[in-house]
Order: sequence, then C-alpha cells, then structure tokens
Amino acid sequence: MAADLWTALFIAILAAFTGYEVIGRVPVLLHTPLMSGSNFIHGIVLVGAIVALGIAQTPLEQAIGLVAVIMGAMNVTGGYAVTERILAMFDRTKRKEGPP
Amino acid sequence: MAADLWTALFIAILAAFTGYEVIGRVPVLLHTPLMSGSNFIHGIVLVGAIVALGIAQTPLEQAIGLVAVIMGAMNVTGGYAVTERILAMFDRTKRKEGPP
Amino acid sequence: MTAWVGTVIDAVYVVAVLAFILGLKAMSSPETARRGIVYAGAAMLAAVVATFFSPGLSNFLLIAVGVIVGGGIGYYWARVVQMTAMPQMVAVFNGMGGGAAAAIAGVVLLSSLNNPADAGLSVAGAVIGSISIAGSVIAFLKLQGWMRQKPIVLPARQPVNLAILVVGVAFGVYSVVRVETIFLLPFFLLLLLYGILLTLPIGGADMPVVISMFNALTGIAVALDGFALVNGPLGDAGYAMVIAGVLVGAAGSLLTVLMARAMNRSISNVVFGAFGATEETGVTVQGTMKPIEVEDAAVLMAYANQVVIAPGYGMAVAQAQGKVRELSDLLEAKGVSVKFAIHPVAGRMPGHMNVLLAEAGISYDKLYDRDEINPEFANTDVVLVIGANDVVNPAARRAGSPLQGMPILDVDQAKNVLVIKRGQGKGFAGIENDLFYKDNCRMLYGDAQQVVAKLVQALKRSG
Amino acid sequence: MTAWVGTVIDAVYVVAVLAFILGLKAMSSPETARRGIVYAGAAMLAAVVATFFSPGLSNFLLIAVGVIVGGGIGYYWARVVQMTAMPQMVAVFNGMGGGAAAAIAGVVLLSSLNNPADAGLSVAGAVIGSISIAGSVIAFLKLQGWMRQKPIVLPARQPVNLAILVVGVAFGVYSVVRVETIFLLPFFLLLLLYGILLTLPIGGADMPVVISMFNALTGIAVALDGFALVNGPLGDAGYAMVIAGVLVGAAGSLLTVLMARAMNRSISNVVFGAFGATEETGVTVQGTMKPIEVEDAAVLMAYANQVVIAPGYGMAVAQAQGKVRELSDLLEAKGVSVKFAIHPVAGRMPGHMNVLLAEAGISYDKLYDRDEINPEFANTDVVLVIGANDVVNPAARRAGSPLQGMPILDVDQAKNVLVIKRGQGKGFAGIENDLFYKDNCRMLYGDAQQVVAKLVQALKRSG
Ligand SMILES: NC(=O)c1ccc[n+]([C@@H]2O[C@H](COP(=O)([O-])OP(=O)(O)OC[C@H]3O[C@@H](n4cnc5c(N)ncnc54)[C@H](OP(=O)(O)O)[C@@H]3O)[C@@H](O)[C@H]2O)c1
Ligand SMILES: NC(=O)c1ccc[n+]([C@@H]2O[C@H](COP(=O)([O-])OP(=O)(O)OC[C@H]3O[C@@H](n4cnc5c(N)ncnc54)[C@H](OP(=O)(O)O)[C@@H]3O)[C@@H](O)[C@H]2O)c1
Repeated sequence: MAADLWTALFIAILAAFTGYEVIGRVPVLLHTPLMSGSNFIHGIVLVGAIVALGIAQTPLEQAIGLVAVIMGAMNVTGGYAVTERILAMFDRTKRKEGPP
Repeated sequence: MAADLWTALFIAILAAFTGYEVIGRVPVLLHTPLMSGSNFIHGIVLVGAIVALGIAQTPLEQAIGLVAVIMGAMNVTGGYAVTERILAMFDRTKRKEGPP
Repeated sequence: MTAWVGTVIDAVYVVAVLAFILGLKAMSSPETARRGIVYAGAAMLAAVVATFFSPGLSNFLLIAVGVIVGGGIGYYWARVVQMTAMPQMVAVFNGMGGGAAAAIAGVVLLSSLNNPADAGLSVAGAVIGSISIAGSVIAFLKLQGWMRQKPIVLPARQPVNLAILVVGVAFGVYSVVRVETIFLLPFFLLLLLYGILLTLPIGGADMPVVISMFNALTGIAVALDGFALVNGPLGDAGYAMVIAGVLVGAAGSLLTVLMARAMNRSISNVVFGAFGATEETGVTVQGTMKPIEVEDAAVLMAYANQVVIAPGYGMAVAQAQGKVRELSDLLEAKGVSVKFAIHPVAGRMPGHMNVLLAEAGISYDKLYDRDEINPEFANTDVVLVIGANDVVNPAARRAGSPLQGMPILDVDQAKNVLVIKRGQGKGFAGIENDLFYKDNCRMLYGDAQQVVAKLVQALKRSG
Repeated sequence: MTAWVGTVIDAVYVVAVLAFILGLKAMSSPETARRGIVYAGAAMLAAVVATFFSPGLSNFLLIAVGVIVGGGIGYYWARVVQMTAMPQMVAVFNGMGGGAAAAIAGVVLLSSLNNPADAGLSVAGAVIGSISIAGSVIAFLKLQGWMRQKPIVLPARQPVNLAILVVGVAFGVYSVVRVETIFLLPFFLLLLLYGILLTLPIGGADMPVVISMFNALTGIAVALDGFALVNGPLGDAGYAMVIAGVLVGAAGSLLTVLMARAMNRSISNVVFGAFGATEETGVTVQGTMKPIEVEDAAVLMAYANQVVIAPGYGMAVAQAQGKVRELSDLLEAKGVSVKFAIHPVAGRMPGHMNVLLAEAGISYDKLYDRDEINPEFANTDVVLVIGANDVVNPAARRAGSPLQGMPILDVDQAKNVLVIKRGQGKGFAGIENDLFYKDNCRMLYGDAQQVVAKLVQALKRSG
C-alpha cells in the first residue's frame, strides 16, 4: 500500500508540472474557455463515482453513490457542452476574411 | 507486475510532457549548458547501477555491475563538473556593469 | 472477466490521460483550442465506458440511471442557456464536480473508515469538494442574479468562518480516529456552510476569479479521491483521477493567478477583501456631463474617417452586440473605418467581449487589443463607448485612485468621445469617471441596446 | 532494516525527482541556470546516498570502489580540460551514462532472462545504451582531433548499417526467447559496432547535434532500465530512473531539434546526410582578395567611432579570446565603441562564442545577437571578422547557394571589413565567401591569436 501512495505522489508531482507548464503564457482571450475546459477535465470524477457506486453496499452508500454519479455526469456533459459552445465562437478566428 | 508497468507508463507520459514543456523556448545561448545539465541528470543511472551491482551474484554479473557503477559515477561527477564550469561563465550575465 | 479486460481498461486510462494533457495544451492556443476539447471529450467517453467493464462492480442499473439523468440535465442545460450566462454555467458544473468528489469521499468514509490512510485522504477530499460545491452554487446564484450581487459582509466574518472550518475539519478527523460514521454528518454540514460563508462576501464581479479558484480546488479534491482509490482493487481509475485532478489543480491555480493579475487584483484580495464595498472619497471631479442627441451622434459618426467602438459590461448586460454589429456594418457601408477596442478585462469574464462580438458575427480582424489600439486614438474622430466605465477611466493614470496602475483604453485622446450608459451609475470599481466630464465627451443616456438601435435608425434615415 | 528506512528512501527519491525537474527548469533561463545545476546536484547526491541503504544489497566494497574510482576520474577529467573541449566532454560523460545503462541491462539479462517483460525492456535498454556509448566515444575522438573530423563515408553504408542493427537486435531477442545468455555477446558487440558505424560518417561540425541526440537516447535507455527495475524489490529506484530518464529523453529530443534548427539543418540530414562531404560548383566569384598590413588595420580601428568584432570558429580553434579581450580594452581606452556580434551558430557548439568571450572576461553587455546588431552595421566604421566564415557569408542571400536562407551577420554593409583567417580555407559549409572579394573588405592572413596579438602590439605602439 505504502508503495502505491509513493507512486501516486510521483505521479502527482509530474502532473502538477505538466498542468502548470502546459498552460504557460495563455492569452487573456482564452482564460474563460480554458477554465471551462479544465472544468470539464476534472469530470473524470465520474469514473470514481461509478466505482464508488459500483462497490456500494448499504442503501445509504448507494444513495450517496448515486448522487456522486449524477453530479459527476453533470460535470462531464455540462462542462463539455459549455466549453464546446464557447470555443465554437473562437473558430471564426480562422476566417479572417470578414463577417459571414 | 502488470499494474506496475502501467503505472510506470503513466509516469513516463507525464515525465515526457514535463521534460518537453520545461525546456520550452530556451535561448540558443543555453543549448550547450542545458545539454550538459540534462546529461548530468541521466546520471541517475548510477542509482540503478548500484542496485544492479548490489544484487549481482556471479563473478560475471559482479564484473559487469562494477563497470556499470564506474561508468555511472563518471557520468554523475563529470556531468556535474562540466555543467558547473559552463554555467559559472554565464554568471557574469548578472554583473552587467562591465568586466571585472 | 478475463485478464485482458483489465489490461484494456488500463490502456484506455493511459490513453485518456494522454488525451487530457494534449487537449489542455491545445486549448491554450487559439488556433487549436477547439481541437483540444474534442480530444478531451473523446478520452472522457472512452474512460467512462471502460470503467463500466471494471471487474467486481454491481449496482449497474443505478449507475446507468445516474449517468443518464445527470448527463441529460447537464447537457440540456448547457445547450439552452444564453451565451452571457456562461460564467455561471462553468460555476455550476464545477460545483457538481466538487459535489461528486465530496460524495465519493463520503462513500469511501462510510465503507472503509477503518483504513486510516484512505480515510485521511478522503476527509481531505471531502473538505475541499464540499467547499467547492457550496461556493460554486453561491457564485452561480449571484451571477444569475438570483441573489444580491453586492458583497454580503457579515460582522466578524473572518474569525467566525475560521472557527466553522476548524470545527468542521475536527469532526472529520474525529470520525476517522474513533471510526464513527455519525460524526460525518456535522462534518459535511459545517464544510458546506463554510463554503457558503466564504463566497457570500465576494462581489459578483470578482466571481470569475473565484470560480477559477473553485475549479482548481475541485481538481485537487478529485486527485485526493483518486489517491484514496489507488490502493483498492480498481487502482488504475485512481491513477487517472490523480493525474487529471492534479493537472486541473495546477493549471487552474495558474489560471486563477493569471486572471487576477489581468484585473490588477491579488487572490487574497479577491477572497478576503470584500472589494467593491467601499467607495473613493475626497476627489471631486470638475465639469459637467454633457448629453447629445442621437441624431447628432449619428451624423458625427457618419462623417468620421475612423470610428472606434469600446464595448464594456453594459453592452453585455443589455445584449446589444447584435445591434452593434448592425451599426458597424452601416458605418462601413458609408466608408467609415470601424474598429473595436477590446480591453482585456472589459465585461465580467476574461474574453467576454470577444465572445459576445464573435457571437454577433463581427469579424475577428476588426478587434484590436489595448496595445494595438491605444496609439490610434489620437487619430480617431469618434470613439463610441458602449457600457464601459472602468476600462476607459483616465483616473487610472492619477496617483491615489483605486484604479491607479490599471492599464486602460486611452479613449479620452480621441477628437470626440460618445458614451452610452443609462445614467450616473458607476462601474465595477465604484468610482467616478473623469472621462465623462471632459470637454470632448458627450453622453447618450439609455439602455445600450435601445440607444444603439436608435443610432442605427438615425443612420438609416440619413443615408 | 526497519520499515521506515524504506519510507525515507522513497521520500528521498520523490524529492530528488522534484529537484531534477526544478533544476532543469531553472537551467533553461539564463538568470537561474546556475542555481539549477546546484539543485540537481544536491538531489543526485541524496539519491545516491539513499540507495546505499536499500535493503538487501550486498557487494558494498565493490560499489564503494566503483563510485570512488569512476567519480574521481570523471571529476578530475572534467576539471582539468580546456573550456574549448567542453563539447567532447559532454559526449564522453554521456557515453558513460549509456554504457552504464547497457551494463545494467546486461546484469538484469544475465540474472533474470526468464522474466520476459523485464528481459524485453532490458534488451531495449541495452540496444539504446550500447549505441549511445559507441557513438559518443566516436564523437569524442573526432572532436578531440584523435580521429579524422571529415565525414568517413563507407560504401553502401546505409544497407550495411541496417543489416548490422537488425542482426544485433535479433540476437538479443533470440537470447530472451531461448533463455540463452551466450547470444548476449554477439548482441552487445553488434550494437556497439552499429553505434560506431552510425557516427563515423558524421562531420565533426555536426557533432553537437549528434551528441545532443545521444544524450536523449541515453535518457531513454536509463528509463527502460528503470522500467525493468520497478517490478523488483527496489522498485522505487526504478521509478526515479524512469522519471529522470524520460525527462532527459524528452528535453533532449526537443533540444536536439532546436539545435538542428538553429543551424538550418534537419536531424535526418545530420544523421544520414554526411553533409560537408560535397562542395558547391558552378558559381565563380568576381574580384580578388585584398590583403592589408597589420599597422594599417590598427590605424583604421583606432580612428573609428565604432568597431564591431564578429568572432567565429577560427577564434575558438586559435584560442584567441584572451587577445581579443586585450584588443577590445585598448580600443575602448582610445574612445572607440566596441561591440561583439554573436551569431547563434558561430563556432561549433551553440553558445560557443558567448562561453569563450565570457571566459576571457568580456562583459555580457557588449555581446549583441544577430537581430540587435544587424541594423547597426550600416553605421559601423570597421568590422573585424575573426575566423568566421559561413556566418558572415552574403551568399546566404543568393538563391541556389547551399547556405540559402541561413540568417547571417550583414557585416558587408559596414564601411570597412577586416577578416582574419589563415589562408584560402573554406568554412564549415565548404563554399566560397563572396564577402572576401568585396571592395570594402581586406584580409589579415595568419593564425587568429597571432594576428590579434600583432594588432594589439601595433595599437600599443601607436598610442
Ligand atoms: N473581464 C473580466 O474578467 C472581469 C472580471 C471581474 C471584474 N472585472 C472588472 O469589471 C470592470 C469592467 O469594466 P467595464 O468598463 O467593462 O464595465 P464597468 O466598469 O463595470 O462599467 C459598466 C458600465 O455600464 C453601464 N451599464 C450597465 N448596464 C447598462 C445597460 N443595460 N445599458 C447601458 N449601460 C449600462 C453602467 O453605468 P449605468 O449604470 O449608468 O448604466 C456602468 O458604468 C473592470 O473594473 C474589471 O476589473 C472584469
Ligand atoms: N555553433 C554551432 O552550434 C554549430 C554546430 C555545428 C556546425 N556549425 C556550423 O559551423 C559554421 C560556423 O560558422 P563560422 O563562421 O563560425 O565558422 P566557419 O564557417 O567554420 O569558418 C571558420 C573560418 O575560420 C578560419 N580559421 C580556422 N582556423 C583558424 C585559425 N587558427 N586562425 C584564424 N582563422 C582560422 C577558417 O579559414 P582558414 O582555414 O583560411 O583559416 C574558416 O574559414 C556554420 O556553418 C554553422 O552552421 C555550428
């Protein structure tokens, strides 16, 4: 067990650097979509929620697990749709020709 | 075992990103010291060499292990000293006042 | 279940993590941003589907119901809201993530309170997740206008909040030490309360920074849950959570700092400052605010060589972007060169103006950022300020002003400045604007959408 | 050994990895570079010391002897070499790392050939490590001048090399499949041979790129060894190796690409191209090369308002930097403004000129990079080119030239150009230099150090 925690710590350190460095110098313009996009990514919590509900035994555990799954699923789909909508607007950055 | 390899793969992916991103836009001026510095960092191979020699059984294994340790140690100390010497020169970047 | 199923699931998680990183990277550059969310989305789908096949799960019906109900609500809600409501949507979905993290921690605590390492990690995850959901909900309510936007400042809030936090965490620790699930109830309740009280005193306009902070916190909560799961039989899901969670935690923290910096604020200022509750005193502005008729304003613009439009928060509230597009097209048809001056923190979220103007179909090459447009104002005939205030306030150049040092749009250097606003209302910073009293400045009072519509009408009549 | 020892060792590894990352980050910015190597060094020391206490190790005497002997040699060698020999020192120490990786893989293969996963990883590590040590040693010999620098091109080398690589790897795979250690001998020998043959055809001047490539390869070999170790009882040492190795592998790969790009080359060009073996034909340059007396050159410089010195490879070979410093000081004492024009790929390794001039005590604020200095040449009275050729060759502006598109120093736009070189020798790219035939250009023939010394003398006499 202890070994797994150390490994997880290695992973966490590296992930922190990756997250920090990947953002780098991001233009102000992208702050909101990036916030929304990273909001979507922590939707991976849904995976944990599925596991939690999947191993839940008592009705109380099942109820809380169900809440977790519902919330996690909202995080995922909502986060995706919002980010997608925001970024769809930026797509016009490509057509510099003029208004449609 | 298989689980450990997957974990190591997670770690490798993250380390690759970290290495790639950390370098980012490095000025040409620093290419050589950075090459030398990263050369020093893979001197961590000495740790593996110590383990390999430490668990070596047969004389052949011991001989090869000893070669590994010697080479690894050269990597570490030589890599450090070279990098240190190169970077010591750049230190004058700080005193913009003029020659000493 | 055969062994290769486990291997495939592990492989999916590894690929998903890779795609998250690539997606995040892609999202931080305008050209590739959209590709980024698609990568991340595909990875998420794969990870969720793979998890269904994990060995040893039960309650499949419940899981399916939860995913469908939650997913359906989230997707529908996100598709139907107004574009201007995006910040509060981010808040709400982030809160859901925090809530899920807290709930997972709850399940782990209920089922394995006797494992001190896992329980400890879960308590930490529950603390952060609970604060995140409570705070995000308050942020949502404020931004949505369902709650007072102005900072709500309770007496002695700092010590009270601290006490609530400490007592709440103590309940959690105690329940782990005594292996007693009953103490988990006050634990969760107190932390939710803390999240609410923490967010109440923050003004609606600081919300983007706070939402970003809660976003990073949710990431950390997810990672803590992941840590607690890695020891279990389904450890690799835990690793994926640790990586994605920490990734968001780190990226989100950096983003929060960057956002606060773009607004010339510090994080502690935002969280503990109750900024916006005070007002500057002692400085009185000379001169009067001089109104102008819509017809005269239209003529002024029609005969200009160059018109620069400086939109702000008021344009967003009034949803005037469509009308602004019409105005811009009309002026261009008359041979006037039209440019938009985009201040980085105009509006209420970073990139707000770009998003709205893009929505209205105004082409990106007409948008100029502060550094590009500032040198041009001296040669500009007419600047039309639409519902902007702080970002065009020359007081920023005056020592002692609360805005001091904030980079502004130098609209006061243009030959004529027209300002659309409803009345004497102040901007986000709550201070007077010297600009409105300058000789070259004229006011067009009224709601931004209506005034711009009248300008459009006047231009059509005249041409 | 008690359990907490293992925990402490694990913690040391985690901290060490953190310090490696921070160190690498620090090293990529000039202000913090030196701090970076100190971080990394402290971390390395801690990791090595911690490893000694790993449970279950034996052969302590041998380990100590190995560390002291290897460490001593490495340190002594690195301290005594000339600064100009740094590139080959990096090559040699990198080769040692590759060799260690190959040897570790050898031990693992000998002791656990029956574990297919570990053995497979070790074979991969051995392949890459062997190529790295063999190639690095050749690079060292070439740069040190102990072997012909010019590309050594054997007939049909591409298919022959490929065949050697394939057969070598096949021996390795076969030994794993048959669990037969005897096949490891041809395996290692063939791979060492491949490394040698791969590097032989590469010209001495391409070596920095190749060394950087071998550096990245060693990192990957170390990571592969680490992968093979994570399953063993001392797994955490393996994780540290995976992280540090991949870190170097990724950073080194990027660095290799950046270095090649700075020299306007592609990696495959460098590795497979045998560049420098061909020469341009068909273009004949008009005019003659006009020599000038040292005294006249000294007078020209002494009465100039501004002298720009453009050093190149010849200055490095001649070790003229000390004399150049004297010259610069003398001119400045006479009121002449002296600047140094540093082309990014002047010399034979990136940053070569900066390192040498800094070594001679020339202050950093006199060094100007290409973009800064190019606009100034038109207003410069005298440019002194010291042993530079390609980087000042105006042929780069001519379509069809092998240098076409390479950014150069526009020294030909100065009023007078003085060039120090030994004779008619060509530069690295092996092509004629139009500059030397221009009307405003005069040649100072001789070894760079001697010519500059004569200039110094002449200046002292005159002043
Ligand atoms: N962009 C971000 O990320 C962000 C985030 C948080 C905070 N902030 C802060 O928000 C401020 C943004 O500056 P800003 O100049 O855009 O806005 P502002 O300073 O808040 O001023 C908005 C102005 O619009 C007017 N207005 C409101 N509703 C209107 C309507 N329906 N029609 C016409 N006018 C209307 C108001 O005056 P009346 O009441 O008289 O109409 C007010 O003076 C900055 O201080 C910035 O630091 C920005
Ligand atoms: N910096 C890097 O990272 C790097 C790495 C690899 C390759 N390169 C390549 O190397 C070249 C560098 O250009 P460069 O202009 O610095 O050098 P160069 O083009 O190689 O020319 C050097 C010149 O110095 C003269 N020289 C040699 N020894 C001398 C001595 N002892 N005293 C006086 N003169 C001497 C030679 O002419 P004589 O024989 O007539 O004296 C030769 O023309 C570029 O093509 C670049 O792409 C650079």
